[in-house]
Amino acid sequence: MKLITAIIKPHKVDDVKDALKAAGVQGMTVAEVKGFGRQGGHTEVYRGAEYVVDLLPKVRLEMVVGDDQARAIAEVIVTSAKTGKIGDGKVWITNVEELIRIRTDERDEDAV
Amino acid sequence: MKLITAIIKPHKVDDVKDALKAAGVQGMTVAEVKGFGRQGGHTEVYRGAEYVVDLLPKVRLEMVVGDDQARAIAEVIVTSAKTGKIGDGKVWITNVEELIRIRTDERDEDAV
Amino acid sequence: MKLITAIIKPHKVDDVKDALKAAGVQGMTVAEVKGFGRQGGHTEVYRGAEYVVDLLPKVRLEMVVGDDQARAIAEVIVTSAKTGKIGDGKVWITNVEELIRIRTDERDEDAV
Amino acid sequence: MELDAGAIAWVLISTALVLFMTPGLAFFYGGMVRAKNVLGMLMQNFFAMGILAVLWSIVGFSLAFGDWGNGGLIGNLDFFGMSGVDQNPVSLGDPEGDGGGLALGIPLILFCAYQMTFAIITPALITGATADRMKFKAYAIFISVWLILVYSPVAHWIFGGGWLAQRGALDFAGGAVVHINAGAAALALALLLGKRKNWPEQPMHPHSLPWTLIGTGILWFGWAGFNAGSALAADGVAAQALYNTFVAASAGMLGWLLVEKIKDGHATTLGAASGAVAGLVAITPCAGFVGGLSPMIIGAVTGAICFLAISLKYRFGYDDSLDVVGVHLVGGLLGSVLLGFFATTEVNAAGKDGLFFGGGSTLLIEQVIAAVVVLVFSFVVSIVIAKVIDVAFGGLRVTEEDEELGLDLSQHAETAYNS
Amino acid sequence: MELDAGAIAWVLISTALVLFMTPGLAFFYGGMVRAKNVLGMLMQNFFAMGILAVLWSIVGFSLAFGDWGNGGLIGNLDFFGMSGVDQNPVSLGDPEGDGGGLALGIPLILFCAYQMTFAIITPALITGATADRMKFKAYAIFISVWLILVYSPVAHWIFGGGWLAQRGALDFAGGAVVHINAGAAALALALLLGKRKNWPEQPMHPHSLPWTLIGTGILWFGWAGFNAGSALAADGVAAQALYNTFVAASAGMLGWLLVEKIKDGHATTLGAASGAVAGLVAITPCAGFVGGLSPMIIGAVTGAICFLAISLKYRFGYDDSLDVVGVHLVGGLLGSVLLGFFATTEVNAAGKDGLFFGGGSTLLIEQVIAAVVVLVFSFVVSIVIAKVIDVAFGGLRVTEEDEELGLDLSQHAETAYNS
Amino acid sequence: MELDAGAIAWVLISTALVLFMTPGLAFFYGGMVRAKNVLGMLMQNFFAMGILAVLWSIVGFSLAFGDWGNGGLIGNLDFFGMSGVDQNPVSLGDPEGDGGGLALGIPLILFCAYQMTFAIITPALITGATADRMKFKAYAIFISVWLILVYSPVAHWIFGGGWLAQRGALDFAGGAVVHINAGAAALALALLLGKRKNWPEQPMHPHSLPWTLIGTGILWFGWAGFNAGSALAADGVAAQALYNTFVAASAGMLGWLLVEKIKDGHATTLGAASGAVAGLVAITPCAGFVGGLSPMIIGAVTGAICFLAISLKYRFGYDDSLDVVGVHLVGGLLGSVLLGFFATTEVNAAGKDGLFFGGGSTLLIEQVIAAVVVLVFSFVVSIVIAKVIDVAFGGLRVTEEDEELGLDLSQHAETAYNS
Ligand SMILES: Nc1ncnc2c1ncn2[C@@H]1O[C@H](COP(=O)(O)OP(=O)(O)O)[C@@H](O)[C@H]1O
Ligand SMILES: Nc1ncnc2c1ncn2[C@@H]1O[C@H](COP(=O)(O)OP(=O)(O)O)[C@@H](O)[C@H]1O
Ligand SMILES: Nc1ncnc2c1ncn2[C@@H]1O[C@H](COP(=O)(O)OP(=O)(O)O)[C@@H](O)[C@H]1O
Repeated sequence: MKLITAIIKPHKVDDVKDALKAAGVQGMTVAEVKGFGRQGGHTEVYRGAEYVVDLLPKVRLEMVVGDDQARAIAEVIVTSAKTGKIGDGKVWITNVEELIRIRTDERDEDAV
Repeated sequence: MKLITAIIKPHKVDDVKDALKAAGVQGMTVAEVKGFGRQGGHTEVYRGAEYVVDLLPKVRLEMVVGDDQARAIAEVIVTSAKTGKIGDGKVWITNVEELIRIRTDERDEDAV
Repeated sequence: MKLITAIIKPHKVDDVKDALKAAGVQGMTVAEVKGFGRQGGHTEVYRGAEYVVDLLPKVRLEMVVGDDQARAIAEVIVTSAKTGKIGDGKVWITNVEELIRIRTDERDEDAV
Repeated sequence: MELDAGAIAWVLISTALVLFMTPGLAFFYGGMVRAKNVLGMLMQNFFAMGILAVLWSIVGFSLAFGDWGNGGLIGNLDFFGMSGVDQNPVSLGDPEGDGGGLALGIPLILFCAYQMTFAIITPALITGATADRMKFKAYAIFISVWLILVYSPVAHWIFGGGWLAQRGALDFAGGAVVHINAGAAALALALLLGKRKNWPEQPMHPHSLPWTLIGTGILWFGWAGFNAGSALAADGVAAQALYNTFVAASAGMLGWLLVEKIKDGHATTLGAASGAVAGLVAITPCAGFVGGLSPMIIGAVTGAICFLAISLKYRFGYDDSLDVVGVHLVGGLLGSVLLGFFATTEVNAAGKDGLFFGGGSTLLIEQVIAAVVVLVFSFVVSIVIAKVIDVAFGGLRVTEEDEELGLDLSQHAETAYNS
Repeated sequence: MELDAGAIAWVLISTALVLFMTPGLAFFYGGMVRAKNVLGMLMQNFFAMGILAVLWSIVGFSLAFGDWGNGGLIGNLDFFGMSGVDQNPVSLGDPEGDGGGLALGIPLILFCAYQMTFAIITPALITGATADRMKFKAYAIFISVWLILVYSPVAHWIFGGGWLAQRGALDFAGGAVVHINAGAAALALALLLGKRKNWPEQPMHPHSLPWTLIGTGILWFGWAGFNAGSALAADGVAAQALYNTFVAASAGMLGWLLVEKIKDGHATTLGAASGAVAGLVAITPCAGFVGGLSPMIIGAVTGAICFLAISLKYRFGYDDSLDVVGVHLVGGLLGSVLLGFFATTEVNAAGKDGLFFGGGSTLLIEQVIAAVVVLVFSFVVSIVIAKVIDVAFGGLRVTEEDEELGLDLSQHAETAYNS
Repeated sequence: MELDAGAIAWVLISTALVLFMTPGLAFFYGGMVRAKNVLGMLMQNFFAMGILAVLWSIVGFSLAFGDWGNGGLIGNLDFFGMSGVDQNPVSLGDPEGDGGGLALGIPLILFCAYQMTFAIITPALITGATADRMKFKAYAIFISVWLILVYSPVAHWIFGGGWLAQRGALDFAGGAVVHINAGAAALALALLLGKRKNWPEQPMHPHSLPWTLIGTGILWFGWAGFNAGSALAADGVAAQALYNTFVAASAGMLGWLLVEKIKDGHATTLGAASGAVAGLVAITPCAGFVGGLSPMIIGAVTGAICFLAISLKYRFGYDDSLDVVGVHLVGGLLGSVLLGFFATTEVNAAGKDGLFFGGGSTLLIEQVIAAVVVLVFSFVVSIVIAKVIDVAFGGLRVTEEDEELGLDLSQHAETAYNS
C-alpha cells in the first residue's frame, strides 16, 4: 500500500473530497496545518508593529491506498485541488508496509 | 526503525496511551484531526439549512519505534483502541531511515 | 526524495524556520501537536481535583527534500532546535516515492 | 417640565444599555461568520460606534429633532454642532401650546445621547446582510451617508413628531425607525453585493456559536434600555415596556423553536437566540402600548413567522447572510402591524386602541402606511447611495482573493485567533 | 404608597441585571464543560429564559404572590394570565391593616417582572449538576414542572409573606428560595441521573476557563441587581446591600483561594471565580440585614468551606458535575444560618437581631428551620418529578452514544466551534 | 443634604458598572496576550477585585476620605474597619461651613462602595505592563501595598479635598488619580521587570482579538458609570458627563484609526479598540467640566497622539507589553492638561474656566502641577515598593522556564483552552 499525503488550500477541501469520493476513496484523515512556501505571506499589524506572517492556513490530507491506485488517486487530488495560483500545495507518496483496521483486525489491502 | 501512525477515536486516547506506556513506549506525538470514512457523518442544522458533516473528530498518534517492536506495538494500539463499532480507525507502519534526538544528537535506535 | 519530519518545541519555530530558510529550504508544512515523552508533564488542578497532564505542546514540521540534501537539512533542524533541555524533540527521515506540485504538475526534485 | 432625578437615572443607564447593544450585536453576528471574517464583522460594528456618534452629534441629531414637529422631510440645523444642546429639560416643539411637542424631565443633552445610541445601532444592524464581502471603506462611507440621508429623516418623521407621527402612526422604540429601516437597507445591499462566493453550495457554519449566544445575552439585556428607556421616564409605562420586552423575547424563542423542532427535528441553540431576537424586534414598536398577554402573543407569532421567513432567501436567491431581512425586516413589519391590533390606551393613555381593543382599523391602517413608507424609502435611497459609492469610490465588494483570504487579513491586516 | 421614580429606576435596571445573570450563568457553567457539550449547557440556560418567563407570567407569579400572606402551601390564581398585574403601586396583602402586607413605590407589573428573573435563574442553577448527560426534552419538562411545584410554593412561603416568613425567617434575596432550593434539586437530579461516563477516572477539564471567567464577571455585576434590587427601593438598605454583596464576593474569593493554596499548592483562576460565587451565594439572604465587617466574614467563611465542600462528591460518589451542591446548596445553607448570627436591626429596621447582635437564638432557629424545610421539600419533590418524567417521557438521560458524541450534536444538531 | 432616590439609583448602578469594568479590563488585556498567559492575566484582574475590596474596606477608604479636606499627605483612620460608614447621607468635611466639604444625596456606604470600585480598577490597570512575566505572589503583594501607599494618598489629595484639590486642580473622575497614577506605576514595573523573553524580536500576537473587543465593549459601557457616576447625582452634569464620555470614545477611535491608516496602511480592529479606550481615558478628568464639541476634540487628539505614543517603547526599549504607558499615562496626561484649555463653568458651575473659555492659565498650571506630582509620586513609590518585594519576597519575575511554559500553568496550574 501507499500513503498519499497532500497539502492543499483550505477552500478546496470540499472539491477534493468530492472528487476522491467519486474516485472510490473510502477513507482519509484531514488536519488543519500551516504552510510555508513560495506563496510568501502577508503582513499583520498590531498597534503599529508590523509582522510578516509567512505561515498560511493549509489543509493536510492523508490516505492509505492500494499500490495500484496510488498514482491515479494522486492525479485526482492534483486535478481537483488545482487553482493554478501559487500556493496550491504538494502531493507526495510514500510506501506503507502494513495497514490494520482497528475495528476488525483486517490487514493491508482489506483494511483500506 | 518504523513509524507507526494510528487514527483513533478521541475518547480512546487515554486508554491507548496507558497501554502504550505499559508496553514500554516512551514517546509519541499526538494531533487532533478529522476523519472521513465508512462511519458516515451526522447532520447539522443552522437556521433551517441542513448540512451533512462527514468529517468526524479523530486523534492521530505517531511514534517511531525499533524495527522489532513495531508489530507488537501496533497490536497494542489495535487492542486498546478497539470499541468494535464503526469508525475505530486505522494503524499503519512505514519505514524510517534515520531518527535523531535533537537534545543529544543520538541516532536511530538510541534516539527512540 | 526524502520526507523529514521534526517535532520541536513551540518557541523554537522561528529559529528553525530562519535556519531552514538560510539553508535554502523553500517549503514546509507546520502543525500544532502534543507530545508525550521523557519530559514528563505537569499537574493541573481544577476545583481540588489534580490531573497529571503528560501531553505537552509541540510543533511538527514536515518537508520533502531532495535525497542529497536530507541529512544536511536534518542537521540544520537539530542545531537550530536544540536547547539542550529535555523535551527538545525528534527528527526522522523517510523515503518519498513521488512528489507532485499541484499548481504545475511538476514532479519529484522539480516539485520540491 | 422640571428635571426629574428618577427619570434621569433611568435614561442615563438606558443610554449606556443601548450603547452596549452594539458590541452585543457585533458578537451576535461575529459568532455566525467564519473565523477568517470575525474581525471584519466586529470592526464594522465598533466602527459604527465611532463614526456615527460623531456625525450624529454634528448634524444627525439636528436633522432628526431640530424643528420638532415640522411635517416636512427633515428637521433643521438649529442643533448643528451641538449648539444649544444643553442641560435644560427637553422642551421641543410647542409642548404647552396647540401644536404639540415633547416635554421631558430629562436634560436635552441626555436625550441627544440616548438617541445617539439608536443612530449607532440602526446602521450597524445592516452588517449582518453584507457579511464577509463588503469593503471596509465602502461600508464606512455607506453608513455615514445613510445616517444623514435615511436614518435622520425617518427618525424625524416618527420620533421627531413629523408627518407619520402626525398622521397617527405609533412606534414606541423603533419598529419602523430602526428595524424596518435597517432591514430594507440590508435587503438593498444584499441584492447589490451579490452572493458570497460558493453560497449556498458550500456550508458556511457559524465559527463560534458561544459568541452568538453571548451577543444574544447582551442584546436581550440592553433591550431593556432600548424599549423601557423609550418611555423617557421612570414610570408605569417604562415598567410595562420592560415586562413586555422580556416576555416577548421569551415567547419569540418558544415560537421559533416550536416550528423549528417540527420542521427540522431539532431545537437549536442558534434557533433559541434567533427567536429571542425576533421577539425583541417585534415588541420594539409595541413595548409601551400593549398589555396583558399581548406581548407574549406578539413575540410567539413573530418567532414562528421569522423562522419561516429566513428560508425566503433560498427561494429568491439573495444572500442575506445572517438574516437581517428575515429577522429585522420581517420582525419589524410584524411588530408594527400587530400593534394595530393589540394597542390599548389602558396601558398608555398617550397611545391608541387597536382593532382588538375597540379602536377600529384606524391605527392599523396608519401602521401599515408607516411601515410601507419607511420600507420603500429606505430601500430606494439605500440602493442609490450604494450605487454611487460603487461607481465613485472603487466598488462595494472586495476582490475574490480578498474574500477567500477573509476580511480580517485583507481589510484589517489582523487574524482573530493565535496561539 | 405612591410610585417613586427613583425606586422605579433602580428596580427597572435591577430587573435587567438579574435577567442578564442567566446568560452569565450559562457561560460560567459552559466554560467548565467539554467543548462537545457547551451548546447543550448554553441552550439549557437560554431555554430557561424562554419557557420560564412565559410560565411565570401565566401562572407562577400568581401562585407565589396571589393571596399575599396566606399561610398555606401556595398562593392563588388571582393574577392568572397576568390579570390585574397593572401599573399601580404594589399593594399586596393588607399593608395598612394588621394582617401585614407589601406596599412598594413601584408598579405591580415591575414587581412581577423582577420576580420573573428570579424564577428564571433558580431552575437554571440546576443545570450545573446535570451537565453533559441530561436529555434536552427531559430537562425542558423538568424545569417547567419544577417552577410550578417547587419554586412557586417556596417563593410564596418566604417572599410571598407565607408561613416561613410569618414564623420569622429572613431571606433578603433568596438564600433559601433560590440557592438552597436549586441546590437540593441539583443533588436530587445528580443522584438520579448517575455519573457521567468515565467520571471521575478520566479528567474532564473545563474547555474554556475564559468563558467561565466572563460568566463570573456577569454574575458578579448582575448580583448587584439581585441583592440590592431586593430592597425594592433606592434607599439606604439598597446601598448597604450593594456594598455587602460586592465585599462578600471579594472575601469569598480570598477564603477559597487561601484554603486552596494551602491544600493544593496553587491559587487557581477557577478557584477565584468559584470563591467569588460562593461569597455571593452566602450574602444573598443576608444582604440587607447585616453591616460593618459582617459581610466580609460571611463571605470569607463561606468561600473557605465551599472549597472543602466540593470534595464531598468524591467521597460520596455522586457526580455533581459543576458543584451546584458544593457551592449553591452549601453556600445557601451557610448564608441562611450565618444570618442568624450576624443580622442587626441597626442596618435594617425591618430586619431582626441575630445571636451576635443581642437577638438571642430566636432568629437562628427560624433560619435553620426554613433552610431545612426548603431543602427537604425541594429534594423530595424534585425526585418525584424526575422519576415521573423518567417513566412517562422516555428517560432522563441521553444514550451512551449520544453522551460520547456530545450534547451539542446529539441534542441540537450543532457544533460550537468551526473554522 | 437628604437622601435622593434618583441619585441613589444612579450611583447604585454606577457602582455596579465600574465593578464590571475590571472583568472588562481583564478581557481587554487577556485577548492581547498569548494563549498560555491568558489565565494569568484574567487572574490578576479578578484577584484585584478580591483583595483590594477587602483592603479598601478595612483601611483604604479611611485613608483616602477620613478627615476630608485635610491638606496633608493622607486622611485618617476614622473609618477604619468600616466604622461609621453608615446609611446616612454623605457629609464629609464641613459642607455647611467655610472649610468646604462634601455633601451628597447618597448614603456614605454607597459612596464607599462606589469609590471601592475605583480602588480596584486602578491597580488592575497596571497588569497590562507586567504581562506574561510577573510572579503572581509578587503581584498580589505589590497591588496590596500600592493601594495603601500610593492610591489612597493620591485619592485623598484630589478626591478627598486634599492639597491638590485645594490648590485648584480639577479631576472629574480620575484622570490623575486613576490613569496617570496607574500609568506611572506601570512604567516603573515595566522598567524593573525587564523585557519579556524574545521581545521585540519575536512577534507576540494577541491570541484572541475577540476577547479584546468584548473587553472594550464592557469598558465602554462601564465607563458610563465611571464618569457620569462621578457626578454622584442624577442631574444635568451627569447627563453631560455621559454624553461627553461616549462621544470622546468615538472620537478617540477615529483619531487613532486615521493616523494608523495613514502610517500603517490599515485601520485595525485593535486600533479601533485602543483608540476608543484612549478617548475614554482622556475624557475621564474632563467629563463633567467640558461641553459642546470639546469632548470630541479631546477624544480625537488623544486617540491620534496615543497611537504615536505607543511606539515610544520601541524607541526607549522598555517592554510596556500592552501599552499602559502609551494609553493610560499619556492619555491621562493629555486629558488632565487639555482640561486646562477646555473647562467651562457654563457646563458645571462647580468647575472652572480654562484657557479657551476665558479662564486664563490658572487652571492649566494647576492641571500640569497635579499631573506631574501624581506621576512622580506614583513612579517613585512604585519603584521602592517593587524593589522591596524583589529583595524581601523572592523576586518579581518568574523563572525563564516558567515564562516559557506560560503563567497559566506555572502560576495557576491550569490551561485556558481544552477540547
Ligand atoms: N518541500 C515541501 N515539503 C512539505 N510541504 C511543502 C513543501 N513545499 C511546500 N509545501 C507546502 O505546500 C504549500 C504550498 O507551497 P508553495 O511553495 O507556497 O506554493 P506551490 O505549491 O504553488 O509551489 C506550502 O504552504 C506548504 O504547506
Ligand atoms: N484509507 C485511509 N487512509 C487514512 N485514514 C483513513 C483511511 N480510512 C479511514 N481512515 C481514518 O480512519 C477513520 C475511521 O475509518 P472508518 O472507515 O470510518 O471506520 P473503520 O475504521 O471502522 O472502518 C476515518 O475517520 C479516518 O480518519
Ligand atoms: N518515539 C517517538 N516517536 C514520535 N515522537 C516522539 C517519540 N519520542 C518523543 N517524541 C516526541 O518528541 C517530544 C520530546 O521527547 P522527550 O522524550 O520528551 O524528550 P527528548 O526528545 O529530549 O528525549 C515528545 O514530546 C514527542 O512529541
